[in-house]
Amino acid sequence: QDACLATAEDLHLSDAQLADVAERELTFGFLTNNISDDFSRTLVAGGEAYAEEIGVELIVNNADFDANTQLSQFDALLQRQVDGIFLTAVDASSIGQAVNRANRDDVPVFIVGGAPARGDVIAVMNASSYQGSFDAGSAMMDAIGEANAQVAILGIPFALQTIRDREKGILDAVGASGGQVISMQSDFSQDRLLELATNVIQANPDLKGIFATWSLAVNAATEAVEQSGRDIVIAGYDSEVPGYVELASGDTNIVALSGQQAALQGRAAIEGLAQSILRAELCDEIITPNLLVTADNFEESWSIQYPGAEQPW
Amino acid sequence: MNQSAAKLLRDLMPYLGLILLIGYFSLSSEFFLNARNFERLATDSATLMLVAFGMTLVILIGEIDLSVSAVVGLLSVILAQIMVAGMAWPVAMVLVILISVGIGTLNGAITVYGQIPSFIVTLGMLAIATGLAFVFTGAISVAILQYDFLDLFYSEQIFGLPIPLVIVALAFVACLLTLNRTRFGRELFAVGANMEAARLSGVPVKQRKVAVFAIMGLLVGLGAILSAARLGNGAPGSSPTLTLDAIAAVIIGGASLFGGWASVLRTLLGALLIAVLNNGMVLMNVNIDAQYIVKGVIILFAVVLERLASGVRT
Amino acid sequence: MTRAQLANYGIFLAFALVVIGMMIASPAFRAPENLIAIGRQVAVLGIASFAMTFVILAGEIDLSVGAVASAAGVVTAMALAAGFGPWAILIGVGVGAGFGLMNGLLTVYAAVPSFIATLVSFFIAQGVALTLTGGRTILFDADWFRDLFATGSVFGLRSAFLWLLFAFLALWWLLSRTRFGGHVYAIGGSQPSSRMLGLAVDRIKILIFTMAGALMGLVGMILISRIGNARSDGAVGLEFDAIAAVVIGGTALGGGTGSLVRSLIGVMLIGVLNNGLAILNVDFNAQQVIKGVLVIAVVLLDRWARGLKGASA
Amino acid sequence: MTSTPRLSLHGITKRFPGVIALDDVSFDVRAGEVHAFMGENGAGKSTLMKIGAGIHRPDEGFIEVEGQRVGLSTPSDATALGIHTVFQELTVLPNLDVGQNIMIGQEPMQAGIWLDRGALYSKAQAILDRLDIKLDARTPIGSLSAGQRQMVEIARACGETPKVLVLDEPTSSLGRQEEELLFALVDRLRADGVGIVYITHRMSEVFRLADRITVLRDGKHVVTGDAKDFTREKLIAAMVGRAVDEKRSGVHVADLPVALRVDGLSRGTAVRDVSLDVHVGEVLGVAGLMGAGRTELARLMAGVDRRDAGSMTLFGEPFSPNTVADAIEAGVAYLPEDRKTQGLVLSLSVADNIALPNLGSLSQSGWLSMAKLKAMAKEWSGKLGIRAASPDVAADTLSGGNQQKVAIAKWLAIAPKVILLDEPTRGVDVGAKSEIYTLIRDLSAQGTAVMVISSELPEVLQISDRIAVMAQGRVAGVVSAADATEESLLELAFTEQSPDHEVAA
Ligand SMILES: Nc1ncnc2c1ncn2[C@@H]1O[C@H](COP(=O)(O)OP(=O)(O)OP(=O)(O)O)[C@@H](O)[C@H]1O
Ligand SMILES: Nc1ncnc2c1ncn2[C@@H]1O[C@H](COP(=O)(O)OP(=O)(O)OP(=O)(O)O)[C@@H](O)[C@H]1O
Ligand SMILES: [Mg+2]
Ligand SMILES: [Mg+2]
Repeated sequence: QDACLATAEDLHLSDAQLADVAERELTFGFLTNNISDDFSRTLVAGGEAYAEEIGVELIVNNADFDANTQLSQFDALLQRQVDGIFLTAVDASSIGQAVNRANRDDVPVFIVGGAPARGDVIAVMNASSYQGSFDAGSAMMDAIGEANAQVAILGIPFALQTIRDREKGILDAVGASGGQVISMQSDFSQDRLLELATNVIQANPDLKGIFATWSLAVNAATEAVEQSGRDIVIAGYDSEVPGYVELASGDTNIVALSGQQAALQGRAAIEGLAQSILRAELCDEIITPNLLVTADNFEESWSIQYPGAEQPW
Repeated sequence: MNQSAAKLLRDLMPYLGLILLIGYFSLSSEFFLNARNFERLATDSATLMLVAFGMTLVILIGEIDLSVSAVVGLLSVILAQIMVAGMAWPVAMVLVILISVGIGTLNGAITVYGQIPSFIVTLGMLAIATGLAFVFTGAISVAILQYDFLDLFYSEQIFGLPIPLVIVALAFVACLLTLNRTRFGRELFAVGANMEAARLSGVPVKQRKVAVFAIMGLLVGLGAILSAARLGNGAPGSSPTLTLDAIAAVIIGGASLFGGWASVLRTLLGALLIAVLNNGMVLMNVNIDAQYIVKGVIILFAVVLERLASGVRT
Repeated sequence: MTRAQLANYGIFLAFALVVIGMMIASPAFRAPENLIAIGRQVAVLGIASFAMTFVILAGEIDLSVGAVASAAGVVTAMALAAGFGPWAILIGVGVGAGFGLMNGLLTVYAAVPSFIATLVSFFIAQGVALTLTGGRTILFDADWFRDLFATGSVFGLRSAFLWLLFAFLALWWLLSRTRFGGHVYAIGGSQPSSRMLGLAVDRIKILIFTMAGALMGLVGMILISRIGNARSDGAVGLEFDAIAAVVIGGTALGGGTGSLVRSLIGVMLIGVLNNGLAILNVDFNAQQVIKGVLVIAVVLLDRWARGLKGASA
Repeated sequence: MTSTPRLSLHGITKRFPGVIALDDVSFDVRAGEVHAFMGENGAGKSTLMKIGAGIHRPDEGFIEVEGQRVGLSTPSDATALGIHTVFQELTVLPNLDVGQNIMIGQEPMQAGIWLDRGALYSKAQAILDRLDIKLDARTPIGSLSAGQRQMVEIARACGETPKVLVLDEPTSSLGRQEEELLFALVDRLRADGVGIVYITHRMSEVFRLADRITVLRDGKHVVTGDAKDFTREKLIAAMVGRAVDEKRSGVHVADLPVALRVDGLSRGTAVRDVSLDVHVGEVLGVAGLMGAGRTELARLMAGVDRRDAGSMTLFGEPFSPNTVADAIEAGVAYLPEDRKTQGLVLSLSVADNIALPNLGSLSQSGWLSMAKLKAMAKEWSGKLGIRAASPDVAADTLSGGNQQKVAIAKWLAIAPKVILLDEPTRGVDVGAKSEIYTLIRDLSAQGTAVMVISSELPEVLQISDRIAVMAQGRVAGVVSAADATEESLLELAFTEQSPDHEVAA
């Protein structure tokens, strides 16, 4: 184990490796499960910027949360004879068949979202979904500060591995502090999530907290709580622009958001594939730690999470 | 000579959009035009093709099936779960197909005997199947570890052809012959165009409609098996766009949404257009945001060409 | 009530049964604030369904509804953020109407079936919204705007609900109290006959699509006002829900028969089910199953009532 | 009378893909005349009038209204100039009510923006009353018979007195009383100075109504002249290009075996306790007023509808068809009265239409023989003289009369033992009519039992051996055709009007 590269920093390429990469004129495929949130965009931007810097061509595609589409795109990339494929899986276990084919073609695959059911990937890169969500959840329970507090979870109706890890994280956090989850509701659309959050607040007069498992749910929960005028605290997974603006306003019910380091992951994606082609050994799992973004540290977190981006508040 | 060239051109007109698109991709990408890519295209779009063939029959008789993508999800989950529980894959496949035919027949029976639009019945079925698939799995896809099953569909070949392609080809020929060379098929055209006249001509309209939904069930079942084998698991919500793509393939093929005319061959071309477009855009590295616009414009272009051609024909 | 009268009210009866069931099951459901909240929550779906009613009555279909509303919302938010002030409203409605006009022109003059024409618009609107936002959430700071379209209230009624009310009354008048409305039914009844009778079939269709587009502009603005941000996927899936509401209400796909009041019932039914099941904390997946069964049951009851009329005639 | 014509069409040529529908045809109609427009099925009558109505654009030629050259590019251009047309294919909108149909396009408004529904119905009702049409303006169209729908159509065209009124086969679905109503109306409008174009295949109407007659054949103008200068034979010769034998065929003695026996058949109030015999080799005519229950009776006999009571035997065996397929299986065929909605699948080809009830015999364990199908289409197109570019064209491109022949052909092709024909010559020209009569004769001579429902008394008298007259759902009497006259049939048709008979059963 100690021979393998274990962190995003470990993946950095040396000057000699960079020269080697430039000479090989590599093309990588870069598949995202969707492209309409800040995380994916930042991930793609991070990857694109670094690929450009080191002279790798990047083919970016988006699956719109459709596992079948992602598989077709994966196959098309194999057809295109790319030198490596990075993907944020819609459903990690659904990509196994294609990974198996990539193995046969000797194309390295680097994946976010869990190991596929079949085939070998060079490594699984993970934000600490479980830990991030556990930490944010614990912060929420601390802020509520009472035993038996009722909380609700607002989520995405989906078989994403990361969402399941997030759910597990929050359930453990609530359990550890003696609270109880009284409602779990999900939807895709921000507007419907707002509706769900409003309904849950309406139905449960003793509700003390809402945990939002993804960015749109954070936005919806914030708005619903604000409109209800009730004293309900919010924690969530994903810290994106609306969340930062909310934290920056100085008057917010959000206690903590778990932020992924998308730009770092984007760069690491390219580096990991390049390392593998250069025959370096990657550890099975490469964790990029999450940030716990709060009203106290948001400026600092912003510059880590979205390096170089203008502050939206 | 000249006349036959003109006739050839006229006959090809409806397919011009697809032909031009394939020509363009072939010239622009060295990776597009080869047997391996077409093999992949065919296997990747096998489920879409099967469902689109079934949808052709359903739309022909003036009905619709909105439940397919959810039912494919549910069936793949059931397939995976019974295989995990230890059932041999051939038995599991037969069982899943039976369930699927049952669901199709149920859709048809409620539509026909409850006299409510198939739109509503299958909308209800969509919600029910989605819910059940998630309830059964707790939203966690169920991996299929019987590799002989997976490899049968996605590694092995018959006569040098991948098995999904063979299944699609057989289904295509069967649907084509059914529609054009059997009593049943001819009757469907009449049922779709004028139900009352068909009834007064001795066509058992209700049975025919239920039968079409049952056939749809059969094709959806096959599609679900291929989808599960391709993904290597039973996954709820794995193909959210399947229904719309299948309907779009039928309509791009020139059928009326309200029944009376449809053609399996044209549907095949409609589905191919969608599949080729998705594949070609990846190969050509089209910008992710622009892909939507490109897709819209090319579908429009292909359909306008097709309509111009039908204008010429009448 | 005679049997023939009952026949026309089957859907209302079925709706009433669902409402009564919910009221018995949940005190939170029958709280006045909740009933008011339902009105507000169905505003978006309601207006979209009213627009869809016109389109379907005329024998056409509009799949672009959700994407156009999203695009209009995004453009409006950007205009607001860029300081266009009240002009942003015009721009938003204009974007919607522009897409609607395109739908109409393609359907009428290019002889493309509206299914395809509006599918094309769907793709283009989605592409435009994604390109404009770069997939990110657009924030805007205009409380007057949010008050105007969603959050403000008059006599305790939120403006989103008032827009719904206003749209319903105006469109009801248009459909059942003007010549134009009568001709919409005529076209749906028989397009060839309407042409032979000298009705301006083409112009009416273009108008219907354009009007539907303009209403999607309004929907887009209500959406962004409710949540306070704009996203390229803001109204994802709205077209499908709207068509479903219209058809559940009893308006026939294919045109010619149906009414706005029926669509309103369809919308309310969906709104009540969404709200009620969430308030009862029913498991999200079980909700789907229950909704599916109830929708079929409600429509069966409606048809059964209509059958009574047939039997007594 | 010899003033400028109200409407004149000059040198009109119109081509459809594969057909020249009109070849340099001129036609005019003056104020205060009825100009009958005659010709075989497919001669081009409807096409010419559609050009006058702004529906088709002529390829050559031009149009004048009251001496002014006009361009008619839409139907509303024509109505704006006072040219109103009752089209052969009904254009009533089935999802609206009577009033809305009559007032469509000219709905009364309040303050320019509100539809004045009260005024709409009162105006529509006023029109109906003025024309003596006994209908409530608020009745939905769906509940009306074909004849009533036709009257709605006429009411719409006559709503505000037109300058030119074109009636394209207006009586084809009318009952006797409605016909009389229409004739009176035509007389009244003529007196008011309206120029009326009257298209029909019925000789009696022409001589009853027309001032002038124009005959068209194969899209070419044949003759125009004063009605009084024509005889029946001359007119037929002009239309057909030869003489047609119209003689009444020899009457059979009805001393033949019974093919289909109907005993106490009832359904609701439409058919009440009907008993009838149809014999092998005879033609049984069924006469009656509109709504007398003839169609309903035939539908019960053919397995289309379920009966409430009664029984049937076919050649002595119990016959109780639950579906049309059962009836076909047993050799009983039923030609419905409305070819557009019931008789044909208009979007399918002629060949497919003919094949539809015959798919069983054209296929072997489900597999269709395309060769047999084509041969069948060819055979019957030839036998009935169906004018179509080929059996593969869609039925809706055929003229009305030819469509009717296709509808008959598909039933003849099953080689039925009993055939029930509901208005078999509706919209069919004289030539074809006599061909259909011959066909019916031949069928019965070959041993097929034939029942013909017809609203045209001369037709019933001409082709039947016996005639059953229905009134209010009951058989009012069965008479031998040889002894019957139009008057005696009518008398029977009007019996049982009093409600006392309702309890008789
Ligand atoms: N829309 C059309 N497309 C193609 N051919 C047409 C069309 N309309 C009419 N025709 C053809 O034009 C010719 C004239 O038809 P038209 O309907 O005018 O005859 P008609 O004299 O009214 O006959 P009928 O007495 O049967 O009503 C026919 O050969 C018919 O098939
Ligand atoms: N569409 C309809 N809706 C309701 N009642 C109808 C309809 N058509 C016919 N009826 C009624 O059914 C009875 C029998 O009608 P049917 O059509 O069998 O008469 P018919 O003698 O064949 O007359 P027609 O000349 O109209 O064909 C009548 O009482 C008539 O009023
Ligand atoms: Mg005609
Ligand atoms: Mg009749």
